Amino acid sequence: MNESVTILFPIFFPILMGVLLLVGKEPKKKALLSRYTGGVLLLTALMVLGLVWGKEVSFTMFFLTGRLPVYFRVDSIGKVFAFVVTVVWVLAGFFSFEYMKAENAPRRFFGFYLIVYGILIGLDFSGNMITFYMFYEMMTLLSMPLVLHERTKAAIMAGLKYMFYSFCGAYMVLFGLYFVYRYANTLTFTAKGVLDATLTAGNEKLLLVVAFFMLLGFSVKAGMFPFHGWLPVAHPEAPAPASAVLSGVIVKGGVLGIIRVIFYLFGADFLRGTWVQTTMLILSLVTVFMGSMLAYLEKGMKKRLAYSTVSQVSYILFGLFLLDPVSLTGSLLHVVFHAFIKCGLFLCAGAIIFRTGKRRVDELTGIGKEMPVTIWCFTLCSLALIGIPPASGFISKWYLCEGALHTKTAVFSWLGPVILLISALLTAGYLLPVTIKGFFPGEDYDYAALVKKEPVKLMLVPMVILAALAFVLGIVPEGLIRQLSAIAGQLM
Amino acid sequence: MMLLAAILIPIVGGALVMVLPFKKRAHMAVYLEIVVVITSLLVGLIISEGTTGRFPIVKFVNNLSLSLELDGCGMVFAGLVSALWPLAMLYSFEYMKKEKHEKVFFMFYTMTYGITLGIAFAEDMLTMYFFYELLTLVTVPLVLHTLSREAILASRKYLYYSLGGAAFAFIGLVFLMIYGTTVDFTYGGVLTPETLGDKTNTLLLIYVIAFMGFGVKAAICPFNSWLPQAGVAPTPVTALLHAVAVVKAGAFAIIRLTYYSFGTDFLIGTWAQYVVMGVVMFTIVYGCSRALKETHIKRRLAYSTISNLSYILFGVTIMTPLGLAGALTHLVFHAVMKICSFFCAGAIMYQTEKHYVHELDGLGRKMPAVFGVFTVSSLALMGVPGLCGFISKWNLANAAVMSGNVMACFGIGALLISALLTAIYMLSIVIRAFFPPEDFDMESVKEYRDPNWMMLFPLFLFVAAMIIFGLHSAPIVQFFTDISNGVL
Amino acid sequence: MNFVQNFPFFSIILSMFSGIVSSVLPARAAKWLNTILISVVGAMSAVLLVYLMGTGESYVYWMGHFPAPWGNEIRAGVLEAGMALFFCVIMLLSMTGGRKKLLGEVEYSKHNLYYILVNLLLSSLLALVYTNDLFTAYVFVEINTISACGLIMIRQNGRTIEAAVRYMIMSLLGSGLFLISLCMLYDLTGHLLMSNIKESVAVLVSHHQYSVPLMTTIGLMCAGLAIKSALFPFHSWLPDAYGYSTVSSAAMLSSLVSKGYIFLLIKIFYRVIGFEIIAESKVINVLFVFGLLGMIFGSLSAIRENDIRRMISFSSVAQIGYIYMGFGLGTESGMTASIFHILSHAATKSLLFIAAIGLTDVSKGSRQIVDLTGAGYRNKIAGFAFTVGSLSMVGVPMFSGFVSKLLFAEASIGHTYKMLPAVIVLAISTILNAIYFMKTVIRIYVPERRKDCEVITIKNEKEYAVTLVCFIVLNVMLGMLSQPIVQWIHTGLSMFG
Amino acid sequence: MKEKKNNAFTRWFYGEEDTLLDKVEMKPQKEYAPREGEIRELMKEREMLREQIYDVEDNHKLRLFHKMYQIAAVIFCLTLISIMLVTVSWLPPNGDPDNPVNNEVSARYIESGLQETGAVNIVTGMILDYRAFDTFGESNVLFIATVTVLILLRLDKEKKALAKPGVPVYQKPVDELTIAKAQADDRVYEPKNDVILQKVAGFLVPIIIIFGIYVILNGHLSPGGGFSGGAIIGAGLILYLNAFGFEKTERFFTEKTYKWTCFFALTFYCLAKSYSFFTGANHLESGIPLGTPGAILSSGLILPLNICVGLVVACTMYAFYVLFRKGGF
Amino acid sequence: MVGPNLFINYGEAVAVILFGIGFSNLLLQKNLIKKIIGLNIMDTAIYLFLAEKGYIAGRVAPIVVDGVQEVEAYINPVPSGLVLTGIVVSVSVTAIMLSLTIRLYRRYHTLDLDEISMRLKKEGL
Repeated sequence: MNESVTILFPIFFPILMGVLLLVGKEPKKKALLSRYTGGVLLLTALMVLGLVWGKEVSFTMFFLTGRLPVYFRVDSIGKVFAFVVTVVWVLAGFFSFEYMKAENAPRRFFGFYLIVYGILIGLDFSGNMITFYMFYEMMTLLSMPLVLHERTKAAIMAGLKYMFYSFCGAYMVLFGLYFVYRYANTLTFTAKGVLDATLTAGNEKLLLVVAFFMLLGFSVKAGMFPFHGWLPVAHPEAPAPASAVLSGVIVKGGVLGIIRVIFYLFGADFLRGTWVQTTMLILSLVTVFMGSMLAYLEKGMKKRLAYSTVSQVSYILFGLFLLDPVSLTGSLLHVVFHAFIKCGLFLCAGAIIFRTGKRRVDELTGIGKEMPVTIWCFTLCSLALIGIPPASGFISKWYLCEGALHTKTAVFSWLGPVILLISALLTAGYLLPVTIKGFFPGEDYDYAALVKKEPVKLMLVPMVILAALAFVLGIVPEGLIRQLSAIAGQLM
Repeated sequence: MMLLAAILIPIVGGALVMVLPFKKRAHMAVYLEIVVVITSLLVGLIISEGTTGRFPIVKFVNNLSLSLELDGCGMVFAGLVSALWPLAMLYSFEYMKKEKHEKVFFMFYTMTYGITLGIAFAEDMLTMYFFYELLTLVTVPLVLHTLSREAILASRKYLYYSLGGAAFAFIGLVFLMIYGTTVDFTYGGVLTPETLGDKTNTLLLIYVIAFMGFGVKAAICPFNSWLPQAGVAPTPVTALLHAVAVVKAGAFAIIRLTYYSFGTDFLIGTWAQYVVMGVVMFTIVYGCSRALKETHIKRRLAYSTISNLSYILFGVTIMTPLGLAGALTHLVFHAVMKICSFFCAGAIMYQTEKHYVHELDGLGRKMPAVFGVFTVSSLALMGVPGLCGFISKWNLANAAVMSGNVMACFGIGALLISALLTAIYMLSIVIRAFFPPEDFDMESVKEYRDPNWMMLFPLFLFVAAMIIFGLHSAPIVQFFTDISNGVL
Repeated sequence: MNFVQNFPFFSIILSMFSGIVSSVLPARAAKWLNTILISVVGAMSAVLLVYLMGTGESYVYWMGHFPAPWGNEIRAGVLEAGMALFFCVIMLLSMTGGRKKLLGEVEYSKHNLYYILVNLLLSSLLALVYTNDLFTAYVFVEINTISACGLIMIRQNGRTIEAAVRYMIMSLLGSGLFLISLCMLYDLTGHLLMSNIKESVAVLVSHHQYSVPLMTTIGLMCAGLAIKSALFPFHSWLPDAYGYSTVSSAAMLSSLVSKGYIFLLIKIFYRVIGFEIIAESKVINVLFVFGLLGMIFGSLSAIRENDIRRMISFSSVAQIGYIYMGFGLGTESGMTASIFHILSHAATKSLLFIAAIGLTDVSKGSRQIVDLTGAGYRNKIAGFAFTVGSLSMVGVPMFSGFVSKLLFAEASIGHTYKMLPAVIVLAISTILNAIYFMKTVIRIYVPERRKDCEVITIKNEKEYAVTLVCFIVLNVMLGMLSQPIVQWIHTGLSMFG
Repeated sequence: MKEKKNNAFTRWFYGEEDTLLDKVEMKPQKEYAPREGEIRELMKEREMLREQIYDVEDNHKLRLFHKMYQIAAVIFCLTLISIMLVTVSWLPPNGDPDNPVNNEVSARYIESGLQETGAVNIVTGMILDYRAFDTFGESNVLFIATVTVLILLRLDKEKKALAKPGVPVYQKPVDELTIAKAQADDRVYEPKNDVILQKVAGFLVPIIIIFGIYVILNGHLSPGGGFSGGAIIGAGLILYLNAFGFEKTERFFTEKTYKWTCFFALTFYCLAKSYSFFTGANHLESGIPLGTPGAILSSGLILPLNICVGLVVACTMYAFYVLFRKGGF
Repeated sequence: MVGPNLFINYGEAVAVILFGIGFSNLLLQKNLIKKIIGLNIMDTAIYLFLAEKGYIAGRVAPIVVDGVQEVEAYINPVPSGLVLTGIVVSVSVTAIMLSLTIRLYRRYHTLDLDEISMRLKKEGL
């Protein structure tokens, strides 16, 4: 018991700190602010890593009502996500110290940044659906200030929209939750589902509808097709670190939700081969294609990245909905990789904006000359995202396609991979131009006006680390793959 | 006996306000606060002693009499009212500083307390009807208080609607007198097959009529337009009466009607149930969508009250013990949430004279306490887990699912849609207040401050209540469940 | 024979005699005589009531040396005595309440004539209440009509005289029908005394003789009295008559005169035709329908009205509709409800009239509701009284109107297929009442500081204030202590049977 | 973004617009509530409407209505008549001695009426003794009728002494001028000092009055009685007045005379009857001798009552006429 | 429908026809004088009715001459009494109606009731 209490620390410590930061006084020097935040981030990171490396522990806080405990548990999936979150968060955080100097009211940003961090950890470690839902909604609410941080009219509308979509999803989930509560004897996450066969007998149809609603609800957060609307609006408006963590991690909150629903509440067998699976697969594939297509058409840098997030996350969803161990492994891999990659990309874009203020792709001719390191990181990440071996993206996509191919789902087994490939091409189409234009501006580019605009170390380092991770994990993936496939195995 | 005392103390005390010569305003404040607190304590004492016996006051025409008794439902309502009133009183002392002829106001305000208690303690339909009508009459002057043209029109409308509704409720009362074995409230209803004879359909019709009649006070859909208009009243009134006492009295009356007079065994599964449930579900969505369009703060809150009241009624129309439990939960919790948000709105108006949502930009920076509380209450209204709104919603939906009634399942849908809309119309206020567009100059709002403790104290208490109920509601929910199983 | 039993006879003769005497008295003496008379009669009726409650049975009283069926006779039961008492109380209060206006509105030299009218009105009411002879009833109905006409046009302006003409025409039609039906009834039965008629009617019905003329006769009789008591389609005279005559006349007309006819109708139902026969006949269905129509249309036209007193008058059309609706149910309980409503409406309506006059006085005599703005502050007691009256009319618990509403609803539910229409219409008309009365109440409490209007306080109008207070008390009593009253009505009806 | 599509679907597709969100905030709604003046306006309009309805001349609807009204009137009349006729057709046959009408009541009146009342004329006996209460009522009807006519037509001179101080007087008593005017009309329209009329009247009036007195006194012996006799006397008085004008009549008949005569007559009537009622009801012996049937002084109270009624009726008739003519004696 | 005695009761028939006429006149005429005439027709019709009712074939008025006191001798006295009373009532009522008419005529110089009420509305009194 006593050591299981430790779960609470990484959750509530940053929240507490963030709140203190918000209500507290404006510090004299900006530096103080960043030191404080950095300290808290690192401390929490250490705790999290401690938990991640530690053994599975669980802790029941108290009962909301009747049979509704607030219950935390560190399980394998949770560990993975917590790890990803921590890495991305810390790095983006350090990036933001520099970045936020330009912005106003950094205190508010950091405060919410910390709080959301704690909440994400809580989300990952929450041991039953109620707790999960609780943190899910808090995540929505408290990450909203990050989105509308700049407080332009557009930003505020974007924030509202983000909130609106997320709640829309959340309530769909809640709707399902009521029914699950009716037909399950507990809401605690247990592999292979919690449904009580005696209760469900005869109500399968209803439960399928319910499952459909819950999946749809979470997929809103994951920006799946018809509910992708908020993503491309929210990202460009948010400050770069914010959008980095948004598409890097918060979007994954939806993914985690879907994993929980499929494998921990209903159980894969319950859904396999039903119309729910089919619809979901179709939707995810549509999103994959549409996302990359839109990204290809898009000119705004961050918006393009946002669209790419849309499509990439749907890769993950596709893998999940295939309900197949291999593809599940692929999805989990892609969760990790995409988190790093996309975070890196956004940071790069942020750096560019921070230094040059250029927000559109076609302004970026010759940018490679001005800030080579940044663009190198960008390039590496792009390659990884496209899935060019040996970069990391390749591995995950490989597993996804393999999984798709030896599932029994008639059409998707070949349609899926095809679409994945097409979208990979599109990805190349919308990411590489930046690099190419950046490095090879063409002869009419006058080198006279060239000035080095390389950002400071504090910004470079996170980018570099992320890019490195994105690339290196592709080269030495065995350990990770072993871990994840093990998880996938015990879920099916 | 104590019941009667509890009813009479505020009525008499309130009436005395006009008579007693007060040197200073503060004296009156103290006096009134004492009256109210004494009553609340008395009520608390009664409740703590548990259910009481029957206490007849006057005998009307044959077999009808005014008589008081305290049972479970009564406990809930009485407890709720008695808990809220002193705080509201405290708040209103500060608020009413700016209003004219406040003596009259406080007189009626205090008397209303007694009459609401009367509704809670009513032992049979007639007594409840009696106090119900009186409630209308006593509250009209409060709506009328500002005596502006809007106030007059509003109070007129309020009167017409309430009295008209009462007229139809009256029909139900009479039918119960004739066909019921007794007019007293008995859990599970007073109708028995032999008294019923072949009149089943007629009685169902009458039930619907009476439901609508009482529903007028609970602002169900066709009859809700009085509530937003009544928002012209001073905020303590809008908050306490039109978010709690009066409208809850309507809901409470419907609970009595459904569970204690007609009886769920008689109603469940009949067309009547579906009709009323449909109406209620419609109201849930309707209220929210209107609130979305409304830009006057109090009216927006009033519309949200409309939809939330229908949550309660939705729980009632499920017509299972669980449903009643859910209804009672929301009855109490919504009272806390809504009175809190209304008080915030009132505080804003009081401090800034601003009445419309689009005027609130940036105020959150200047009045953090008020808007913080407002945020919490709106989150609670949305039903964010960890706050009490979630619990009541959970109970309601749970009851709906457990009832296995298909329409009820759609009702859950209605609940969630309205929750979504609630999120929009509440949070859009919050965001405006805290995150004004960056071109907004804070100079324009710099002289605004948080109100003083008399206003803030109730607010913080409410927030505490919301969080406590939200995080640890097991015992109170247990209590409600006992009531709804007819244990109390 | 107990001396108390002479009281009905005494009260009738006394009132007549004082009427005769007033013709030679100066106005002030006439006033005192009138007041004393009413109080004495009231006292006697009270004593009689107590006595009858004690004995518990009614008795007949020869008017002359000859027993029925040869001589006239009067009959006193609990109900009659109670009614007499109630009428006296109402009349006394109305007179005191309206006296000031009377001074203002009627030329002083004709006051004693006014008091003659009042005394004879009282006598006719008493006779209608007590009589046991149909033809006597007819004669006194005429006295009632004429004195009512006099009361209407004692305040002489165009309106009142026109109203008086209309009233006379209507009530003459009524009495014509009444008389001819009376003659036919006499022709069928050969009697004029109620009890004997009842016997022979019972015989006729049991032998199925003369069924057609009997029914038409009953129909004509009801029609006649309905016309006289301004049932819905025949109410055209009512608003002007009540609305423009001097206030105490209006109060008495609305609360006593029409009620006298209605009470006579009740007597006819019970003592002449026999209630079973009535209940089976189609006549009461007609009454029922017209009652319902009256309830609705009376209120509707009241809503349309801008003049406060006309509004109140229209509302009495609606209230009379209630009463006939109660008759139309054709059940004992329906009758009880109607009788209770007679009382409660009499109490309330005269209260309303008198309060209304107080309100108009402080609004420069304008009767437009719009001009009454804030009158409730200028004349507090009147405002309060008006509010009470309105609440009672709307049927708010604790006032008399509620109980009668309750009784009506209860009665109507006893009936199989008249149930729903009755109940629904009851509710609707309640709403309508609420609309126009509450509108007025709110209006009179809207503050509008009008310097040009005089302000009346209780000090400078003691008599008026006292009257209103009495009325309010009466109202609340009827509302709260209705149990004994209903009991009394039951016993009275059983004595009728 | 320049290439923003303005097609709604594409915008939604690009996630750039939300149907709901644009409507979250709206402009403040306008206040409702008609003003005081508007209400008055409404009232005005309504009044004008009423006037139009009552405007008889140029209103085709109204004319049509009148036509319909007449037709409806005829129809109504016919229906009423037919109903009554049907009723009549079921009534017991006319003149049949064994109708229900001819029962013990009339039998007793006829057989023992003479002994019990002492009146030879059974009808008089009946109305003044058996059913005296009705008759008393009837004379009260007459009395109250005159009172009403007085209220309506009597023109009073203003009496300042009686007008209360401090009482607002909305209704002024008629002033001298109106009265003078009424008398002027009277002088114009009514015959004055017509010789023929005066001669004839001088010859007829005494006879008429004597005949009237005879009728009254023999009320209990022969057809007639107080009412008819009184009417005759009244007619005589009216004739006299017409012939000789007010100044002559006022010498012996003024309002005072009228008032006191009526008063005493009715008082006597009232007291006498109450006496007999009281004694009758309490089964006491009323010590009034019935006398020998057929004699003038017989049948107990009937004769004096007849005289009273006669006086009352005579005065009333005369009073009616005078009031109609010039509103005052 | 129609009963047996219609033609035997021709007197009553006439009476009720008159009654109907009078009634309708009183109710529906606009002219006050005509109304009053209608009133009188109506009353008279009633007296006729009563007289017819009182009559018994071949009997004389109920005045005892030379002491004959058999029921067979005389007609029924009651209706005659009623007629007497009725006449008085109708006389007084007529007087009142007439005086009212006079007042109205003095004021408005018309006898048409509707026109009078129109004038009243115009006065707005």
